[in-house]
Amino acid sequence: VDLEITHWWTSGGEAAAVRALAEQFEATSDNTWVDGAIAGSGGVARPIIISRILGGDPMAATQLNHGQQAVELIEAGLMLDLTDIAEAGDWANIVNPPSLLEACTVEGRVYCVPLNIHSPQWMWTSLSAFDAAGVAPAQNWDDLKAAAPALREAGKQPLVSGAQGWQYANQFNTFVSGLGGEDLYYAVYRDGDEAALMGTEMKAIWDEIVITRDLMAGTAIQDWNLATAEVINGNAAAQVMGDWAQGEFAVAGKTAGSDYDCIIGMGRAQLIATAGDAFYFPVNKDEEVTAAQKELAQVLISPEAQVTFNLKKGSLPVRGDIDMSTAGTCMQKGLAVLADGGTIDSSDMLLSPDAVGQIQDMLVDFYASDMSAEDAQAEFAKIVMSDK
Amino acid sequence: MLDTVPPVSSALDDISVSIRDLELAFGSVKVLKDLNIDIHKGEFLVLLGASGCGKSTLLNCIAGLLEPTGGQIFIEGQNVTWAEPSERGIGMVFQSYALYPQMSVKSNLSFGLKNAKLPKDQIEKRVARAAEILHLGPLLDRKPGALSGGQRQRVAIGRALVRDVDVFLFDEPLSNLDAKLRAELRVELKRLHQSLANTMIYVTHDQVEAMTLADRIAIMKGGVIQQLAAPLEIYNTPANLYVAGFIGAPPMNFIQGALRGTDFEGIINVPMQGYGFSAAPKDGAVVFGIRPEHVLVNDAAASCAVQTRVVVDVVEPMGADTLLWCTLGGDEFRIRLDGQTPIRQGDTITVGIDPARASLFDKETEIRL
Amino acid sequence: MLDTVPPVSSALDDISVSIRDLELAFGSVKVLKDLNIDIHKGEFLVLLGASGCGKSTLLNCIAGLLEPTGGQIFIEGQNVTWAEPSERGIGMVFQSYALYPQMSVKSNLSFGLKNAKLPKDQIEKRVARAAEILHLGPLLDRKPGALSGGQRQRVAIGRALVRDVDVFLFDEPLSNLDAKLRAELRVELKRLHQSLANTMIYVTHDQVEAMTLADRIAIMKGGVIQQLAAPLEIYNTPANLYVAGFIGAPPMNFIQGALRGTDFEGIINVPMQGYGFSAAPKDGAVVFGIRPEHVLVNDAAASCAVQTRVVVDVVEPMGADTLLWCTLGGDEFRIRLDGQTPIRQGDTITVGIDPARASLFDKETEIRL
Amino acid sequence: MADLSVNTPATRLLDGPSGKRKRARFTPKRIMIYGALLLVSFYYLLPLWVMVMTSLKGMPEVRMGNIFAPPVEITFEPWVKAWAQACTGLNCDGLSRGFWNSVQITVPSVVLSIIIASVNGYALVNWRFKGSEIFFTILIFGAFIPYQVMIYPIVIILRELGLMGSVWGLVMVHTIFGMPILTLLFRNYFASLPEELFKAARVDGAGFWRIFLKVLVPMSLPIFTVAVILQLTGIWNDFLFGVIYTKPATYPMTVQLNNIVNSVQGVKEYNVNMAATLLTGIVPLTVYLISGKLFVRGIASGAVKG
Amino acid sequence: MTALPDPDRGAVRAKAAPARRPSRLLHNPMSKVAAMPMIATALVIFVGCSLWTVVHSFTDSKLLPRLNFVGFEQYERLWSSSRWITSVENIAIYGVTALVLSLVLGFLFAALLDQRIRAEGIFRTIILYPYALSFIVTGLVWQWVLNPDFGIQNVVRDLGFASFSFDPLNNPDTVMIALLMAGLWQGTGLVTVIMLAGLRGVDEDIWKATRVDGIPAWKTYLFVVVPILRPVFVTATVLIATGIVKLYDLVVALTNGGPGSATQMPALYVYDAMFAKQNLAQGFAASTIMLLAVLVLLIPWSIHEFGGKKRG
Ligand SMILES: Nc1ncnc2c1ncn2[C@@H]1O[C@H](COP(=O)(O)OP(=O)(O)OP(=O)(O)O)[C@@H](O)[C@H]1O
Ligand SMILES: Nc1ncnc2c1ncn2[C@@H]1O[C@H](COP(=O)(O)OP(=O)(O)OP(=O)(O)O)[C@@H](O)[C@H]1O
Ligand SMILES: [Mg+2]
Ligand SMILES: [Mg+2]
Repeated sequence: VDLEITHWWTSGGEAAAVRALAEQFEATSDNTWVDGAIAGSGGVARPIIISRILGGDPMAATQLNHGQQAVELIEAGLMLDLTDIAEAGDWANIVNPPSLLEACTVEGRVYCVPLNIHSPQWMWTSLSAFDAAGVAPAQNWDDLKAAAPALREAGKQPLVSGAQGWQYANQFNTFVSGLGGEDLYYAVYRDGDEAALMGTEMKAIWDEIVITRDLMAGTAIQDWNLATAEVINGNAAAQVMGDWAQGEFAVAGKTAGSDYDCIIGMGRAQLIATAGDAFYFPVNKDEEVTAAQKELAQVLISPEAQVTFNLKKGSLPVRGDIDMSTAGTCMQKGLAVLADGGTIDSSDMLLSPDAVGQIQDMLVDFYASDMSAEDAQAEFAKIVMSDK
Repeated sequence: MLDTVPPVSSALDDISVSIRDLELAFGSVKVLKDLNIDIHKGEFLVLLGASGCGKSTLLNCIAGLLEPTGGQIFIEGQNVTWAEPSERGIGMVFQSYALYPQMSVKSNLSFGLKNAKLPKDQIEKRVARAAEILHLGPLLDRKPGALSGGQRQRVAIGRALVRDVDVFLFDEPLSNLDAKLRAELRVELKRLHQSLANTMIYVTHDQVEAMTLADRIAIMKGGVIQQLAAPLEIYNTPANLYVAGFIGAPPMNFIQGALRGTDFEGIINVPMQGYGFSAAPKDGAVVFGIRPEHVLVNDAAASCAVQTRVVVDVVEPMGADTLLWCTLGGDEFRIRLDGQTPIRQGDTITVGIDPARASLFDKETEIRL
Repeated sequence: MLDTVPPVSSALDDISVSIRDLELAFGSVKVLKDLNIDIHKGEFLVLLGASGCGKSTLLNCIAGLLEPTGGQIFIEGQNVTWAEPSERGIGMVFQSYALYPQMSVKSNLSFGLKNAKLPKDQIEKRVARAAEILHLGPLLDRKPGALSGGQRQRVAIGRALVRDVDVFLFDEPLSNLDAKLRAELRVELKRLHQSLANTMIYVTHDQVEAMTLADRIAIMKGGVIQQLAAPLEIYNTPANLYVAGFIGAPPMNFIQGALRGTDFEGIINVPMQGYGFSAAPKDGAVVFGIRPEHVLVNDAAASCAVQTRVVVDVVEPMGADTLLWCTLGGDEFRIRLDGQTPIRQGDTITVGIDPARASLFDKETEIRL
Repeated sequence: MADLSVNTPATRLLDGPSGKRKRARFTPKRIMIYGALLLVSFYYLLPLWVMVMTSLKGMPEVRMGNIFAPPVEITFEPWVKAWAQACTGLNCDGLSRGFWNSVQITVPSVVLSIIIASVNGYALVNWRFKGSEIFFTILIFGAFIPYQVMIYPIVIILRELGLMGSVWGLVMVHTIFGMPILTLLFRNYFASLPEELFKAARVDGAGFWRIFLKVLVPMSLPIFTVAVILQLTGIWNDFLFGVIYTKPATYPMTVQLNNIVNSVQGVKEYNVNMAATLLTGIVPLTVYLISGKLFVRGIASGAVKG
Repeated sequence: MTALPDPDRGAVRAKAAPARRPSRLLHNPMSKVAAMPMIATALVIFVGCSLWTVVHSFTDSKLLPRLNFVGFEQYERLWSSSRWITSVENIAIYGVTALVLSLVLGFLFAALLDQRIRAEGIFRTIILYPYALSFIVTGLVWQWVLNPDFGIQNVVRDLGFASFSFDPLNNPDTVMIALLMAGLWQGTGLVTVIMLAGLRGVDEDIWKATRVDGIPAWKTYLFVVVPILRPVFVTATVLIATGIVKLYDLVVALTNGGPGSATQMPALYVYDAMFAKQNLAQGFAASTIMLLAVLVLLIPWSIHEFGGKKRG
């Protein structure tokens, strides 16, 4: 059976990872993987995916981010129930951290296959930039702040980011989890606790965010990978970006440790979010397709697929029982944190997409203006609280 | 004007087109009002009137291209008020010719017949006949774009002709042509009518066409027929002031005044003995009308009972005749002389008027006395 | 008229517009060929000719809107061959009026003056004068769209008038109007010319306009002037066959034949004793021409030297006169009678011809004998 | 016959200018006009120049250099890659697949939308019925509605019609969204044709369709040209509908283009992107180049008489 | 010639016509059948979908439309969103500038092309060809041309003007210029062609009249020709305005709303709300406002244009 699979993994590393999945799938069954890649990130792909599902002509499987995105589709009965194969495959025990499976579970039924873990809480630093400035490479946020004047002196940008809401938000979340720790993180994102949101701890974080605005001043970049390129070629010292940035370093032939470094949680709390990509299987009337869909689900979570896919993509696997010794330094760091249980839920899971969008908009405003820490804090608190 | 409507059944024997109480309004604007005309078989009726008086509208109603809001239309005894244009047995010729530009002359002629699903040989025969009558033979394969104005007009007539209908409708068919061609085609049309003997209804605002072509002329104004009569009758005894002023070029001279007994009194006084009053004359304000060509000048005026002197403002020599534009009592007074004259601008001339050729109208009702 | 070539200075004294050896070609098509005219101050010259003969082209050359390919143009003694239109001291009135549609009448009149940076009070004065002459007073604030055809035409004339120029150029200014309005405006134009005494050059293809308005008419054909003379001279003694056939409606009757001595021999034989030959008559093929209104009928024909009988095909009563369409020797023969006549279609009538009013043309050169 | 103009003076020329005015070939005014046009052309051609030049360069040269400079070493590699090799996800057949899909989508969409819009215009002008103008007004308002608003409701409508995902569903969508402007064009054009022609055909007994097909359509070439051009470029260039209402197997060329351009595999291959861009634009560009004058004439007859 | 008696005389005439007025609805049934697609589109798509949108803007629909009414909540949020307000400001700025510039430049180019120039066809094609390209293409090319490291800025710097700076894409203050450069590049051609067609339709005599009156060409264009071309301007304005209201593709392709929110547009906001934030109702509320704005702008105009006017 031909299975059409939509996703927006079109960059070099991503495409290679998908190819691995496809090969795996086609090798283990006599089904065909019909690739329906849509370039241009979830913003372009998501309406297409949803329209197709709503329009009664769905693809066989589709990438969707973990989180609340799919809940309504599930509630509307448009997604295939995978509970039987999940139970058969004992997913409840092999998926680590368990929150990933929980995100796929609605009212006790499993509707998606977690595929990997995105860990956005990374800071990538350019060793050559610090070298040029004559300071020791930063190991945490305070180092970076301290090195900033010297970096400026040497004509290096202390911190870069593409001027897009999601990049700002990603950086902000990293500050909350890294500087604030797990408790504050959950108090803010999960509980929407007013005391925490308006408290001094958050105020302190916002003060740091105001400093990032200064450190980032002077860049005019939109795309994250172009920002990463600045770090790669040593024009900028640091960028806060998810683990997918590692792919760019790899493509550029850089090695972790000698050319660049990767730091989790701004060098403080070693926490990584466990949001990731998952595959959903829209309900299909064709029995054969349904069977094939289930086969695909099993392949996706199989150890072989997990290893090859995640190695290629640079993300973390969703099961703890596999051998990832071939992974690079940075991924090893991530795996270690994962093994330590240093996981938090992604803010995307804790907030509605709507609130996520609003926070992004608000941060765009923040970076484009000279909004004060107090105002930003209040604004942010308002958005989060109204989402609860 | 028609006063009575003959009973339908018997009246229709000799009647080709009968229009009864016709009314048409565009929105709230009544364009045709309670119109009644009976047109005889083989008659050439001309609808004449100023622009916007409703001539085309009436013609379109007869053709079925506009839906009347009231009244009925009979053609050859059939009530066709709601019939499709093609089912009424009419052919129509338009001012702009309205030839189908992408079809050859032949296809233009046969289009209607093909629509009616006539057999091929029939179509051929009819087209050939129309081509012969209208001398279109050598043009049959040309497109309208490659024809002169007169030829196009003939094709347009041909298109009506092939349909072999009882009634021909013409909407100002000659007004796009130059003067010379117009005169020629006018005569051709007249000849055509004489040979075909169909009923023809012809709209124009050119009075020369109306006078020369018509068996009867219907003069319209504001959607109402003012007079329906033979051309010379209209010319000689116009039914009201409007008709009198409308027919004749240059128009009739009017002199305001009053009737006292049978005498007209105004800037000139005219005893109206020879005048054929339609009713016993009553005293009151009247308008005296005399056509420019019925005014006699100088020597010729000597024999006239009524004479006066006027100064010539403008002389218009036209070769075959000459127009004099004078002033009489502050109003323009026009005189038309045959041939060429030595009278010059600024001359003072004696003019004479023959009461028998004049017209008198009630000042208020504007109706001919 | 000038026959000799006086020196420049004096030659142009009485001349308003002088056109010398004018030539104009569009690409390889010569539209005007070696044209020469002198137009006197205050003269009303009409350019008359069939469509496409180059009338508008000539007028545009005079106005400076087209550049001649050869020759010169003088206006009021100035060589303006290369001058800008606005510097030539001309005003022009166009067939389509060419009013500035979104400006009020007043702005239409004053736009050119404002542009010439005339002082405000000057502009006011000139506009007021033009408005008075043309009775535009109440219309000054309207847009052209809210005017009738005749009013628009008057505004167009006004626009030329305010420019206070020596020469007015008119390009068929009346041809978009209906017959009645045309006649009225014609007279108004004539009066305007009489009161202003500017030079006027007027293009038309309507011979009635030409006859009535012109001091002299220039009849053009194919870019060449056929005859330039006073209207009645052209009417009575057309210089060639083309002019003879062009002027007069219905056109002159032509009879083919030969001249033997002073006698015309054809389907009828006419001794041409009273005829004013322009040169000693020579035997040869000629065309005999007689105007429809110079043909006498029945009783009136009795006194004529030449008589023949014809059958009437079509009778066209027009009120003031009547046209008879007959056949003589296979050709159409037209007769125009004054007033109304009892003659009917199919009657055989006696027609008489007065040789003194006829014209004779050489068959080959087509020139009047 | 010139000798007949006896009254005119004998041929002679006087002093002063005569004949054609001798002008400098380039007056300051002409120079300014051409200068302005050249400047404008420069601005308009610049992007095209950049596209063509870049598409003919190898990647190293692109990265080094001046985008406006012509290639030192011409290579057609990017064109080949854009057409047949560029990858999106697992599909590495470049634009070639999208081309035929685009043709298959564009042809029926253009034909159907023009048929419907021309019939609309014809009915609106010649067969008015109660309310016809109201529907037309709604259509014109519809031209202003942002497409995004319509995406979901139309998904639902297509689902109910069972057309979701098929080419015909997309054809329907294009027909619907092309309708306002096209109907306006056709309505204006038909209104400018003489009404008497329509009347003559009715007297000749032709019905609704015969009048349309035999009389009006043959004389409407200019406006049909305009409609074809507008629709062809509009539909060919469409991305939003093409991606939402079809499947990967039938994605039009623009979707492939988007995929190629937005799939950053390592480095952005600008030269391939430019080649892909040019390839996508070739069809509408060709249409414009060929139709030239007809387009202007058609616009004059359909659009100008608002 | 006398008419030959024809055996088929009257054959064209059909059966007896009805004596009574037929029903209006059944009159010319074909025309109504033919108009069905238009009626359906107008009612179902344009009216129906718009109403559907308006109704759902009062709900709390998230990913899927549902009828859980929440009053004006979405609108309150909409108008308290600084991004939306920025979008409205941006579209106002862009809309007015683009409309005015399109009309002015279009007319200017048309006037230039109307000067009896050689190679008019070539110039016309050059100005028109970008219209044949999609917005994706336009955005890509201009991104490329305006790229500070490769594009104009770099070239000018290489020429020796080292301090030259032209980087509109990354500067929130000037990014609108980039958007206009690309937008006008793409759209002015059509306006030019429309204007040119209009100019060609202006009565030759008007031109002659102004020459006789001695009016300079620029004044004639401004005071005489522009007023004559009013219908042309209306057509062009409608075309441009529909493009502006829907302005989406170009922004996405060129700036994606950035830098910051400097080129956020309502259509972008709608799209993001519906598909990225998955708050359909919010998107619907924003679309409703857009619809409302269009209506407010359009209704007076359409009454003015179509009201009372008959044929043509
Ligand atoms: N479709 C229409 N809607 C509204 N009014 C109309 C319509 N058609 C004609 N009229 C009006 O009806 C009146 C009569 O028009 P009609 O065309 O019959 O005049 P006409 O006598 O043929 O004039 P003309 O000699 O100019 O052709 C005019 O006042 C005109 O304005
Ligand atoms: N711009 C042009 N290019 C080429 N030929 C032209 C041009 N303008 C006019 N002509 C030709 O020149 C000849 C004379 O044209 P012109 O307009 O002067 O005629 P006209 O006497 O004014 O005719 P009408 O009575 O129809 O106005 C015609 O044969 C016409 O085809
Ligand atoms: Mg009429
Ligand atoms: Mg002319």
